[in-house]
Amino acid sequence: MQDLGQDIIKLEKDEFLPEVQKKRNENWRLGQICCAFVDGTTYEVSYSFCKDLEVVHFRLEVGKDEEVLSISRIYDSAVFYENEMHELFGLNVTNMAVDCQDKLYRIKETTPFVKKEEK
Amino acid sequence: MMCKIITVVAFIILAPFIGGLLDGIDRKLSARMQGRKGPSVLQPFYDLKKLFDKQFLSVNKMQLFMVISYLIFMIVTGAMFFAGMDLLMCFFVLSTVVMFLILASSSTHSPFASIGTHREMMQMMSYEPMVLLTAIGFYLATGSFKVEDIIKMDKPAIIMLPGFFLGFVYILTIKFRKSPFDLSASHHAHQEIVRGITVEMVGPEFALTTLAEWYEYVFLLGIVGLFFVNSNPISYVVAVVVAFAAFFLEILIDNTSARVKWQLMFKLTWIISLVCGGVNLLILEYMR
Amino acid sequence: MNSIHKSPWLLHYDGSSCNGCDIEVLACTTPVYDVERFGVVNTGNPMHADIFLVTGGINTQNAEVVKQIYNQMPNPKVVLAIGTCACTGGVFKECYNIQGGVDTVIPVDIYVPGCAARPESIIDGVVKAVALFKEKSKDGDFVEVDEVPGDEEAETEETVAAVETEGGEE
Amino acid sequence: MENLITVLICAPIVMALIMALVSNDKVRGILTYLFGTVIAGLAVTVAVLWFKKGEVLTFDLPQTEIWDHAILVLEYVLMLVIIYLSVKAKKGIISVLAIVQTCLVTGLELFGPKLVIVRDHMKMDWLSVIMILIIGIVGVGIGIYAVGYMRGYHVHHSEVKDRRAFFFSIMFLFYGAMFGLVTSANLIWLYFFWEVTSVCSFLLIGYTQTEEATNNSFKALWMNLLGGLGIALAIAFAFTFIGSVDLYFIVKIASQYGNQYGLLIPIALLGFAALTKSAQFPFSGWLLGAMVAPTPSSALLHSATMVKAGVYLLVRIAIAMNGNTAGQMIYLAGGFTFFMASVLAISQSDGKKVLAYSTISNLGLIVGCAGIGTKETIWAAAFLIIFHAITKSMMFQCVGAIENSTGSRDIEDMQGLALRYPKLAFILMLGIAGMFLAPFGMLISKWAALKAFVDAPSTIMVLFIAFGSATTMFYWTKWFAKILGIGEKNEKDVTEGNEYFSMFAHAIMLLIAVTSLPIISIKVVEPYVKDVFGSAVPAISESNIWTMVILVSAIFVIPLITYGVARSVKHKDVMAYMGGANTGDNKNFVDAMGEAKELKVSNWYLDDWFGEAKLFKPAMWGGIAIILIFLGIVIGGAL
Amino acid sequence: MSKIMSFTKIALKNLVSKPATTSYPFEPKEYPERTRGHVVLDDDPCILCGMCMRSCPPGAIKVDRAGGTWAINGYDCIQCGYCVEKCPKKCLSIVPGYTEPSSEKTIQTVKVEVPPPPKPAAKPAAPKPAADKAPENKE
Amino acid sequence: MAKRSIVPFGPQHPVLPEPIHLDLVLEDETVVEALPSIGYIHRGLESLVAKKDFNEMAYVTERICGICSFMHGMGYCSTIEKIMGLEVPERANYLRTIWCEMSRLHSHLLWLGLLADAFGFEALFMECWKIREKILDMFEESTGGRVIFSVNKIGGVLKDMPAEMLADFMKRLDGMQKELKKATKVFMNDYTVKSRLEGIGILSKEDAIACGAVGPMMRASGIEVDMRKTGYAAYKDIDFQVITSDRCDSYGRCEVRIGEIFQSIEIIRQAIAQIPDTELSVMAKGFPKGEAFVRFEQPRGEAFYYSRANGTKNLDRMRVRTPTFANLPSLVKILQGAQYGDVPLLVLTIDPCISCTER
Ligand code: SF4
Ligand code: SF4
Ligand code: SF4
Ligand code: SF4
Ligand code: SF4
Ligand code: SF4
Ligand code: SF4
Ligand code: SF4
Repeated sequence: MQDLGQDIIKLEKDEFLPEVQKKRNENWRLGQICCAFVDGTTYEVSYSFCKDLEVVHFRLEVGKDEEVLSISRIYDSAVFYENEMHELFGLNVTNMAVDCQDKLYRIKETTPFVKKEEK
Repeated sequence: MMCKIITVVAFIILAPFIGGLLDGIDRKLSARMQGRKGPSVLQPFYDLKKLFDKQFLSVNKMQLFMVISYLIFMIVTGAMFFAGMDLLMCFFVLSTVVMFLILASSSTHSPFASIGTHREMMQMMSYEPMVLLTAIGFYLATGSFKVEDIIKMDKPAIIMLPGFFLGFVYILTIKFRKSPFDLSASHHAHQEIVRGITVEMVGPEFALTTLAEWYEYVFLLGIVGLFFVNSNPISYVVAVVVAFAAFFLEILIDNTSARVKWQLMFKLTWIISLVCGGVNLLILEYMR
Repeated sequence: MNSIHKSPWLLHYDGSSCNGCDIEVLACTTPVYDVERFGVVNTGNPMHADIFLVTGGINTQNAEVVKQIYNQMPNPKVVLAIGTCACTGGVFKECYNIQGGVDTVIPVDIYVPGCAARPESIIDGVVKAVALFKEKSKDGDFVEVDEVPGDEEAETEETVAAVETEGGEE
Repeated sequence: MENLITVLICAPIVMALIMALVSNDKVRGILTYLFGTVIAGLAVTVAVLWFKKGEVLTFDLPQTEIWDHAILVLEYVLMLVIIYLSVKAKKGIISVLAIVQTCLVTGLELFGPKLVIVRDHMKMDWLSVIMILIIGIVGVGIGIYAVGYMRGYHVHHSEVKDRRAFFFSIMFLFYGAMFGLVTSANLIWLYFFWEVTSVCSFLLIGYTQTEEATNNSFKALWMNLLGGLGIALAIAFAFTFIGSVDLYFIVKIASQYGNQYGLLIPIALLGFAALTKSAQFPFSGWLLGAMVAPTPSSALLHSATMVKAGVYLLVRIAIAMNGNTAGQMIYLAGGFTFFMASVLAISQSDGKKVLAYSTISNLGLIVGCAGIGTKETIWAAAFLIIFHAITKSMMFQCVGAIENSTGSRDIEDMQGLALRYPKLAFILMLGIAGMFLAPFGMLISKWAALKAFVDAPSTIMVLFIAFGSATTMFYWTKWFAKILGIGEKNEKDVTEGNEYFSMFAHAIMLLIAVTSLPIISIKVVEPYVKDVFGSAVPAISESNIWTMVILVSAIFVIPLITYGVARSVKHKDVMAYMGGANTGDNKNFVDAMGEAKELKVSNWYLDDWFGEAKLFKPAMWGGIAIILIFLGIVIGGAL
Repeated sequence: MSKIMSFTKIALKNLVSKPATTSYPFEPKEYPERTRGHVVLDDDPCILCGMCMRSCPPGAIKVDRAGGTWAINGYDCIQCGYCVEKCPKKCLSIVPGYTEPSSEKTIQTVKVEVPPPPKPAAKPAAPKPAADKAPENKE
Repeated sequence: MAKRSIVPFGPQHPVLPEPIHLDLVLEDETVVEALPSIGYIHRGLESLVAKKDFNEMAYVTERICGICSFMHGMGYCSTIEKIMGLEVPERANYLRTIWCEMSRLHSHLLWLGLLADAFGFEALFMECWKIREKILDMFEESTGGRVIFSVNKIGGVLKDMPAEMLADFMKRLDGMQKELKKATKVFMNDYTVKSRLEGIGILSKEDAIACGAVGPMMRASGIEVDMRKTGYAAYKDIDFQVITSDRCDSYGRCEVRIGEIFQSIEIIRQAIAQIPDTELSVMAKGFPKGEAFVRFEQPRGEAFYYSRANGTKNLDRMRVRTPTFANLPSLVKILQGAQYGDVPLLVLTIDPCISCTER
């Protein structure tokens, strides 16, 4: 775990799911999941968890062809965020509880946030 | 006989105007109760004319045929009433009338019309007992089901039938499609079933339905008046005044309540029919 | 068609607006603006509507919906594009999922600009729309919109070509 | 007349024997038509001959002695049959009922005191004639329908053993028993025919020999045997206390002396027996269970035979129930059943089951009328019997035909039937309209009943009718609405000509009955009422009846005209409104995944409110309570 | 504590008092001074620098330096006022009064004469019409 | 013998001013399955960061939604302010607070009206919207817009509200409070209204957390979380209690929002009393570089703003997680087993704003 300031905590992929599970056990809410595609190579995925007024952000860095494990089996409400990331960014999220097959927004363009050539 | 024919003809010709005007007054008063200026009282007539002028689209031709039958039988019902015929028969024909409306709407296989249809049936099931009881009440009070005999009594029927009157005014809220029982064909746009039973009625078809509703207004208010009419000519004035008062009350109720769900409507209506109608009925039968 | 003059019933559909224009459309029906003064009824049902108010731009998904509603409305009918988004796509026109204004899918009769369009402006638009009914006849120009009109020129040609024969199964 | 009646009763029985031996399908068909025509002809002849005189006729059959003995023997045969069948099915306990009653009746007959008053065994009056016509025409119609139907049935249901010879045989036997039942004045004879119908219905219900069918048939058997026990007890009572087993005599003195000397007890017991046969709560279960049988048998049980035997008996004894506790028991049971069955019908989607509940409900109304026992109610009851028999028979046949063509009798599968099978849909719609719409016959009769109840006065019955009519309307309307919707055209109609013949014959009969209602009233029903009560008034004024008749024509003419108008109107076809999610036809919409999904529109069944799980038990207990309380009062009052 | 028809008082009060409805369009509406209706150009100070064009979020403004015109599509402008904020010459302002609804999306074009920086203007500029008074309508 | 119907609910449906679609599977009128689908409004405006500079984005974000437009502008500006380390002047903070609360007022009134409309109480809808117009007037007088205000900029606000204006507003709010008391009583006490709200759409405390509910939806399930308590803008100086309800049903949600209406007026009162006299904005120099999360409380609940800047005029990424997006799972939850007649009502009780959900 590496603190990036701004309460953003960088996690390695293997410590990720256990950490999330821990949050769930401690009754934290899932605040949001946000994906950003930076430098044409990596996805930065931020997971925010809230409890009362507190918030922590977990940060995963994912290579553009790598996979991320879904947390939708821990937090049901992650389904919407993860499908959105898949549809708009092309991020490979595996093991989603509900897979909308890129039909969440039903847009014409594929992965508009990541241009074809870049990907 | 002549007199009867004149009344019937007058009903057939005047009822749409009275009904439309009532509708206009309703819209005006509702608007004012909501702090708005509202449309002109003649607005319903403008609407009707417009609807007749519109292009006719149809999902299923069967619907138009049902709608026309609906209108004609509605007129027949009213005419029978104003001709002084048997009240119970009027009510029986009235339910046939509603049947046509239901068939018109259900013939389209449209999801919202379908839910509207079922709610209409539910409404019918809710108010029907009270409607029948009302006719029976008149019979017990006057010894006849015939409207022509009822109006020849020396005393207004209301003296004997206060419970029936209450019950009838109560179900008028359903029949007039007013909140809290405006379930099947919302006169206000923002309803979960869109326009419910009238959702697929386009232009002229919708105009015919509206026209039938106006006839129904007059017929139903006629029954409200019947509680007061007797051999005394002044009673006619009283009847008209009471009919208007009842109409105003319906508008007020409409504007001061939320639309309830059918479950509550059904429960309340049956309970009220049973209490108002049943108790009054019991008393009348014991008085005989 | 002067009868619509006094009884223009409208249908509002929210394309992909930000709600700003929608709530202004709705505000028009509420006490302060009360468009029912002019006989306007907010029907919510395309089959009953004369005027189609569209707010917001057109995106992939709602293009079909807008066309369908338009086709379901009986003639004569007019279309109002309410708000800058509906007129041109507005601030969102460069978004990947916005095709542009309402006129990219159905013919628009009146543009009501503004972000958000003011109730007064919407009232003006409706008044102008009502005036248009005089020119539109009942059966004459029934247009069934199937294809997304391409450029402006093609659009008019296509719509003329798509005039429907009337009369159902006769 | 004596001979004619003998033939009327015996001919079907002989035919039944012949049918049992015919195994060839063609021959059977021809024989059925032939025999059916003969029976119908006989029934009509009897009616016409009787009407020439137009007065009550009491007589004995030729060789009454032989008949008496034969019946005695046959009663034992019947008992043995029941014992054999029930033991075979490991339901031996049921045979106890049969043994007790048979021994009771035969014992009294053989060793009991001598009867004081002995009269003729047979009697014919207007009511008998109505019943004969119903059995002869409606019943035979069903038989003709059955020829085609059973052929189709065995094609679809290859798992069911083909026992058609047996089936037709029982059917003919049924006719004979029914003819006997409605002409007997001697309670013992009546009791015998009654038992025969019970056994016949038991055999018909168990036709398919599936487990369900067997269970249901035994349910029908024990309930009807319980009714038989009621008659047996009534006979025993009449034997020992009144000294007569003449039904008319018992009724007459009971109506004169009321509950003195315990005269009401046989009446109450007969009433109780009738309740079981006409499937009133708590005995409705058997009729519902009877649905497992092939459609013709349901139609037969529901319209012309069986259940009508119950109400027939009630109408017979009605005058003795006017204004006493026996009457109260009957009309409460009837009113309660009318209401509860119509409520329960709402939750049903199986077409036949809806019809079954509707039958129970309508019978409830007739039972209620009989229980009140005034002139007006009897007038209404007579018409209810007529209209119900014709309409129900027609509807059962129609649903059966629909099931053969579409493979389902579920109401939900009848979406758009009017376009798919216009002829069947027409029949069905006519039936439905006939069941509850103004101005058809059932409604006129119901109206008369309502008025009679108000005059009676019986607040509780008025309330039952007012509320029950509302629920009736609900279940019919939704069915009606389903038929008229949009549907796929051009499906294959496998209904055979003979089925259509029977159905259209019924339809025509229904229309004739409705339009000639005033004539029937004057010529048949009013004389009957006058005969029983000494004077007669139709329950609704003649002018109203005529208005109704005019309305009936209107209800056909106006839609015809408007249909013409509607057809000629210029219109444009559009899609139904689906919130902009229509995919281009009226059947699919764009679903949450962006794909086409089929739209489904189903009726409401309100299980949470009116489901069998919720209401059937209470209805049973309600029925039991009414019967126990009032039987107690009647018997207690006499002691 | 449930009541039925508890809205009655308000409804009846509304019924007898004056409705809240404005009389627009029969009487003109008076707008507060801050109302953002539409953008006007005072063409005098404008230097056709194009800053407004570049900053406008929907791209409603077209500045044609060569042609000497400044044009705004009133049907595209979202009245955000960013151009007003960004104009170096403060020659834009946003004033009450919305662009009228119409059946055409007209673009208002204003001819702007910019004195060529190297030499003084050849001709003295005639009095320019204000943008909203005499717009040149172009599709 | 219940039979199923499948009904497409929306996207064009009069009871929902915004397009969403539900596949409803019904038995009679009972919802046995509800599948929501969105995307009818999806524009993809987050991608505009690549085309508009970070200052222009303030105007784009305002138009994420026309209901709490102000808060969107403010939320976005705060992320940039945070990245650039700008100290927003106090007066601007107070003005923002006042406008925020006015937004909440108008939004909650709008919601109350629509709720009334959803349960078929037209007069009550009209009453709420009639009162709401007064706030819109105040908005127009202070910002020049009725629904979109364009007064936020990075580093502060663009327009001031002079003392006389504030005093005048306060007076009007006091008047409004009286009218509101009468109108909201109807929501809380009327028999027919209560029959539509009580016990409808139960979301237990545990479910609320599991579904990630936010805002009044969450507070009506008895969870005391309100981002205003984190003290952004001027909330740090304001004294207020978080309003919650333990009813967990639609009535509770209505109760919470009605409570917040009066609370908003109180907050405005406090803010006007304490507002300091400072500059309205600070200049932002250069281009932002870095990333920031900001959370704040919109009328519909907690919203997240995230910006990632790379030192050019265009941001790398800007993201909004709006409250409705977070409340969708709760909606799916409460729709199960509901009555068809309650569907619009339940959709409304999360106070949906699809426009911001889909962006
Ligand atoms: S439906 Fe909602 S609340 Fe229920 S488990 Fe799923 S996400 Fe959680
Ligand atoms: S024009 Fe403006 S207010 Fe209207 S929808 Fe578009 S962005 Fe929203
Ligand atoms: S300096 Fe530029 S903007 Fe100012 S008046 Fe001269 S030309 Fe116009
Ligand atoms: S209006 Fe201002 S910003 Fe625009 S071109 Fe002229 S001077 Fe430049
Ligand atoms: S001074 Fe301003 S307007 Fe001129 S070029 Fe520079 S940025 Fe553009
Ligand atoms: S106000 Fe905004 S949208 Fe309008 S022209 Fe200026 S910058 Fe462009
Ligand atoms: S936010 Fe959505 S639900 Fe609320 S009023 Fe606007 S469009 Fe309707
Ligand atoms: S939550 Fe909805 S209403 Fe609030 S600002 Fe966002 S978009 Fe607007």
